[in-house]
Amino acid sequence: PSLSTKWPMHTVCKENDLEIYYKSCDPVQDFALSIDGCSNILMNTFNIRAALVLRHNIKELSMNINLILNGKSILTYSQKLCEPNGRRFIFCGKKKGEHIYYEGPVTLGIHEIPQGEYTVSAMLYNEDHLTVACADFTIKKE
Amino acid sequence: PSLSTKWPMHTVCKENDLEIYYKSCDPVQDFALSIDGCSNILMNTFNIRAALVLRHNIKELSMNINLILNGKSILTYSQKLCEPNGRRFIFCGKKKGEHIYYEGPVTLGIHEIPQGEYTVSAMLYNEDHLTVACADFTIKKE
Amino acid sequence: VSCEVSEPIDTMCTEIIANKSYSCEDLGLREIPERLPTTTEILDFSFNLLSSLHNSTFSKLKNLVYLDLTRCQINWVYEGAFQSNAHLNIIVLTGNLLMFLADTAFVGPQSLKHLVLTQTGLTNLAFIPMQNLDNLETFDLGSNHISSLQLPPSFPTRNLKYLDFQMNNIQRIAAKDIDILLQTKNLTLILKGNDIMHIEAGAFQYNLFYSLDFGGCIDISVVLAGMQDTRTHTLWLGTFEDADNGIPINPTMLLNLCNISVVDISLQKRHFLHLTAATFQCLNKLQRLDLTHTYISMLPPDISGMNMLEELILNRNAFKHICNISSTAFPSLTHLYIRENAENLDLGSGCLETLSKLQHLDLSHSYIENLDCCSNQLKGLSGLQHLNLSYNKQLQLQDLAFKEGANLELLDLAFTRLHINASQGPFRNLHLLHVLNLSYSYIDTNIQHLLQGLQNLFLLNLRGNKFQSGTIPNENLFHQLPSLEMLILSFCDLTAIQNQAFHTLKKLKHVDLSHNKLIAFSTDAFSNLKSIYLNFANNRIHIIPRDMLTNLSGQSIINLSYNPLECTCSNIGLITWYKQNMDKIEDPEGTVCCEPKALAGAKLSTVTLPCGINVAGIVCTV
Amino acid sequence: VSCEVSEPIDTMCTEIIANKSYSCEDLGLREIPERLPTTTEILDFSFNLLSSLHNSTFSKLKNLVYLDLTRCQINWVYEGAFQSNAHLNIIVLTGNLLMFLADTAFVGPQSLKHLVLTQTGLTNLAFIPMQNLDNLETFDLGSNHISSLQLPPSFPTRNLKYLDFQMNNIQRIAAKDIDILLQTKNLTLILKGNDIMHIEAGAFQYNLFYSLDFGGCIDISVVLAGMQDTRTHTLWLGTFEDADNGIPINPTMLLNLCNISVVDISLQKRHFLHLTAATFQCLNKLQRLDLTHTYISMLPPDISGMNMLEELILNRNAFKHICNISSTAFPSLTHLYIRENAENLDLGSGCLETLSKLQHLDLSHSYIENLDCCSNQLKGLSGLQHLNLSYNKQLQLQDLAFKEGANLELLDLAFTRLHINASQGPFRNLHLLHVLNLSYSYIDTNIQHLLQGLQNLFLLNLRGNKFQSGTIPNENLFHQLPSLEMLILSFCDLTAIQNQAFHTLKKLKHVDLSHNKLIAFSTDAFSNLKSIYLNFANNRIHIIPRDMLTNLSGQSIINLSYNPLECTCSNIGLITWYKQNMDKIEDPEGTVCCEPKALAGAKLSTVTLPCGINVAGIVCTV
Ligand SMILES: [Cu+2]
Repeated sequence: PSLSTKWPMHTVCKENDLEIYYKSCDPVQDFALSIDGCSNILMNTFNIRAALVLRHNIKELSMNINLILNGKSILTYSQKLCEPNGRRFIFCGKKKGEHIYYEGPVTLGIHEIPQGEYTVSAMLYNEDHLTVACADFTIKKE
Repeated sequence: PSLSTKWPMHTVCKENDLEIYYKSCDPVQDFALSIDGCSNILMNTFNIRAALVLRHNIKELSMNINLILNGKSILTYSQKLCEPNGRRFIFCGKKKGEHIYYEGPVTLGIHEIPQGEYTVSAMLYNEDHLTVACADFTIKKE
Repeated sequence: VSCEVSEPIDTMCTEIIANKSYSCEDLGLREIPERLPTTTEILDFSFNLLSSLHNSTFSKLKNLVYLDLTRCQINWVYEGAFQSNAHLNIIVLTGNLLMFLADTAFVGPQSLKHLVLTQTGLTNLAFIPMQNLDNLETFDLGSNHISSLQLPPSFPTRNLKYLDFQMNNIQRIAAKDIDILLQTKNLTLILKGNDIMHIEAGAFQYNLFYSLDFGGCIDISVVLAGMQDTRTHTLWLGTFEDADNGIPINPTMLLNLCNISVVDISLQKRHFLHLTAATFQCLNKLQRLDLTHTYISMLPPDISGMNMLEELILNRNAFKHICNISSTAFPSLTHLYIRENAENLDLGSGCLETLSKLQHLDLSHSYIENLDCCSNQLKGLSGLQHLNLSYNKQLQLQDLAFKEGANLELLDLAFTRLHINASQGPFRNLHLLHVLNLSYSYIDTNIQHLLQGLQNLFLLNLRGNKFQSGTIPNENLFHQLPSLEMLILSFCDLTAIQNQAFHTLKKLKHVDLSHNKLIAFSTDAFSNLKSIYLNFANNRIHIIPRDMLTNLSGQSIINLSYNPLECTCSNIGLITWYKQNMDKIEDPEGTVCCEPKALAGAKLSTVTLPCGINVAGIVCTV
Repeated sequence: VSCEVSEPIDTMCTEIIANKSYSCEDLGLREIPERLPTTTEILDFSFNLLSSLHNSTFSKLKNLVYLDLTRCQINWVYEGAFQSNAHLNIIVLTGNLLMFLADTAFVGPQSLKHLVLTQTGLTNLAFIPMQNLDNLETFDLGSNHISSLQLPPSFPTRNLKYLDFQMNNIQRIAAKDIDILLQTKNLTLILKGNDIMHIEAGAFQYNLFYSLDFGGCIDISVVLAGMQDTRTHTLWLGTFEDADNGIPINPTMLLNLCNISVVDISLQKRHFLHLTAATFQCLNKLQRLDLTHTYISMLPPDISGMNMLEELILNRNAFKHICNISSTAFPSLTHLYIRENAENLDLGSGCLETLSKLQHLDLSHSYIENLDCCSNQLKGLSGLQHLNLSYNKQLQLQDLAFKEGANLELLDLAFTRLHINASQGPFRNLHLLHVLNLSYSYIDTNIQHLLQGLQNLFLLNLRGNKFQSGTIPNENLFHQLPSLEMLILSFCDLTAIQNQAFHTLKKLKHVDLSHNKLIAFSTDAFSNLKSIYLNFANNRIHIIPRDMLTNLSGQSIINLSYNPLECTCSNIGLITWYKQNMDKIEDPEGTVCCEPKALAGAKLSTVTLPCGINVAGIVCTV
């Protein structure tokens, strides 16, 4: 996770037993994300809004998610979202400068959020391994 | 005509025997105008592009055109373009901050441009007599 | 001597009302200035550079009621941007290209009433979080790229009165898209400038609107088909000079109006194919019909059943003769407008005779030329209150020119060349006339009986008329106006006013003498100097003796701007009085010194002259 | 001692190629910097603040070829903005909300080839002045709000090869709107993300396209009906995970394909209703068919006539058994992809036997688990060149596991757990194998004969595999690889490498040992140090004696970043050499001091140590 203090800490939710914050770890831009009701995260699908401006072309786009507990990465998940011959999403192939917006349902398939405080680091990068988006989430669950 | 040097002199056309320049006389913004071929001005209709951002609401909008020769106003023409009960144009009633764009034919009904060098001062103002747009045209005809 | 003229160049916000209202418009600001007091209620922050709004952006301005953020390059509105602003009523976000609105973007205000999202690049209603918008009264969504009117279940309806979707991309409206609007009452819904191609039958059924605006739509039969069983006060179906002409109207297209409850329709700038009585058969219940610029030169004489019509607007058409409007078909008219007629309008004789209820008649800008005006032409209009004949060619006013005009309250003859052909006052029977506009009418101001009989005249506008030798003599045409309160004599080329000129006008309160050639400012000519307004702007006054000023009471206002005022000791009387009576001055910005050269352009209020105590002392002891 | 770590904070543009190419990205600039040389050809000026472009804005940069103005808040482009830039080829205006383009906005360049107007708020093509666009080869108009494809007569066609209208609002296409496209040849036309609802019959008739992209459209029968008698190489009819699913495909919907000349079709993410042989009846002439994520678990066995199909993509479907793809129906296949299958894919036995021409087979990410691999499963595939079995569950490799793989050039087994069940080398018949990826395959690195017979192996990736006691011994499995040039051993938990470990690999040029636990940097293990690339990043190296470095020739590159390097006099050998050989260093930004604390984080190149001339002197005389 980056140590940048350039971008503010954003509150995704702050409910009785669950708090989620995030901070952009992209040196050049903040990250915009909003969830419609935090408790819905445990539902099969919940609604989010997310937006970003591309700083690089995304002919290829990959996602890397890291679960970090006490500073140690304990789980890594990565996935290719776009390839020249596999444009899974309509935004695949978009170019530097384009605004990408998603508003709609997301399915995480999580049915329980483990107790404790931990960090989920999410990063999107392109074919040249340049950062497209980066956010570190802090999750506190009682 | 204003003496402001804040905005650049724009060239509308520069042809053999006809030159038209303009300069915004609005203290807060430049004015955008373009004519598709200057010689067409003498046609019944010719095509223009014009754009501006409203700095004030235009519940009412009036136009004032002044023909100035040797510093003396020799012809004045004014017309109401918008009134609350007479919305002649679709942009009538637009509010501060809105971008207005027109691209299409204009009919001036001029069939001859008099020789010499003179100034046409055009101004749009609203119900409170606040300037909505202002431009001084310099016309040189051989 | 501090005679410096300093233009205050300043990037500070302007205080409109101390501690309450501030304008920071167009100052290139990148954040809310720290110096704004926390008590600020009204903030115009338009045309600055904010880029993103956070929960800290407005957190100090806890009392904000009105916030104008027009064109601040705002792209990102993060969670809780207004969470500290409980009293916020109005948020204006016009012209910001919004890229993100967090779900809680508008959470915070207890009663957000007006939200303006005009030209914010919206393509989809779902982009707007509906949290905490329940109290909205007006919702402006105009000039976006919304292509579907699908209103979500959370759409605010409780207090909604005004919903503006003008100039979006809405082409089809399905019943289920808008069924939530059934929960509103007396809503004004603006769909102007959308290219409506289909409305589901019954989509607006059972709705009760105040006004529905489909201005600029291509095919009004699509709209009317979709509006069956709808109730609305106003239905705007016209189009515009800068919009598509649309499909011409034939009589069958209007048949669907029979099943719509509406009292006010505009068909501005529509073309009619076969304009016959049949065209009007479903317009029976109308109280107001606007046919501005509909390319008509004749209304069918056999129209029937239009007994409820009170207001008929026929502006910008091409009637050759006023009889061609077939006025007998509209017996209940109270208001009739035939402005800006494209042809020379012949007033005929008695063409409007049957309109006994007519109160307002506007015939301005219609190339009217009449050598025998106007009793025959206006025969039968004994209830007329407002008559506008301004901006016509010329009228020859006969004796008792408005014979049946005993109820006239307003008569506008401005910019129409008048020839007075009457041995007695042409207006002398207009006992109730309140306002008479004769500006630029080229009247002969030597006719002493011109204004005879106007015993209730309140306002007389003579702007742009000339007086013999540029002088208003003591004996003049104003003597017969005992009720006159306002008198406009600007642009009259006046060089002098005699001492007793307005002495008989005991009620005179507002006199505009601006744009003349007067060289003297004098208060002598007015009989009553309690709370008078005197405009002497744009004259040729150099010096004003102090005793001309001292008798102006505390309520009076004078305007001396754009006169070649001298800032020398010869004018110390004016200058001293001026600085002590700034509350009586209109346009102090324009009230500047002309002489001496060193002080040219300096505001009078900033000038201090070294004329010695004795001069001031003398004045003070007067 | 200058040990300061200074981050150069600088608002200057970066020089990419001296006097030719500069990047000024995101520097908050409000004008083109004066300092840019007039010889500049390539300028990246993205993410600055220009607001308006005038004829003076770029007038000094007369040699500009490429100009990137992405997201510069440009609203106004006035007359002749590029009039001084005769050589300009490419203008990128992505993300500027254009409010005005003067008629001569693009006049100036002699041969403007690429114009990018993506996301510029366009609603109408008429907004774009077509003057001087005749030479355009690519024209990007994506992500705007254009609702009509009406191409004006002046639309550039002469050299046009790529026309992008993706994600606009185009719903209907009339023949006359696009008839000017008949003048183009081999055009790629992107209409992806438009909600196409109608195409006039014959609208694209006689056109010759290279590629047509209707991705994400709702109803592909509308597209196919409009495409009758069209010729195109590629037709993209798929949809996306973040787009509407669209109307499911039934066999009759595809009948219109019989009148379209096309060789490559994608139907990604479409649903098929009744997938039968009839569905394929108009797909006869296809050479490539992409059925990615089409929710299929079985291809009909009675498909006939698909003799020309060379490439079949079945990724992201749900086949239980590979026999279910009915491979006999596609006898000419050279490429077959069954990646990311949602079910455990059973490879069966001989299911692909008839595919004698198959060259590329991708079965990765498909939950394959096989205890007796792989000769039976791949029976008959003697032409196979590339085989991808990576990211599967586990495979038990038998002796001569790829019996008919004599032509294999690339074998990818990464992230698939391998059990070697062979007394001799399982790969020993793969004489042509060029690339072998065994990363994270948990192989037993003690099996000395594992890589037996791979005499042409160029690249071996062993990333993430473990070696006994963390050591690569002198006697190891690499000895049988005479052609090896690249070896990846990162993330192998290595603590030591024996002195002769790689001595038999005479051609080795690229070794990645990063992310291990090595404490020593040694060049001894490599037989050839001419132009070698050695990556020792992310290890545990503290000190490097200078004599380990001096035998690296001028072409070599080493990476020492993220090691706990000591910046003390005990390491002066490294530090001195380092500064003299910066051209041999990869990632100098990450090559920093760890000790002493005072220098922690300082870049090695910036450190100067006071170790006395004698030390440096000694080193220099070696
Ligand atoms: Cu190779």
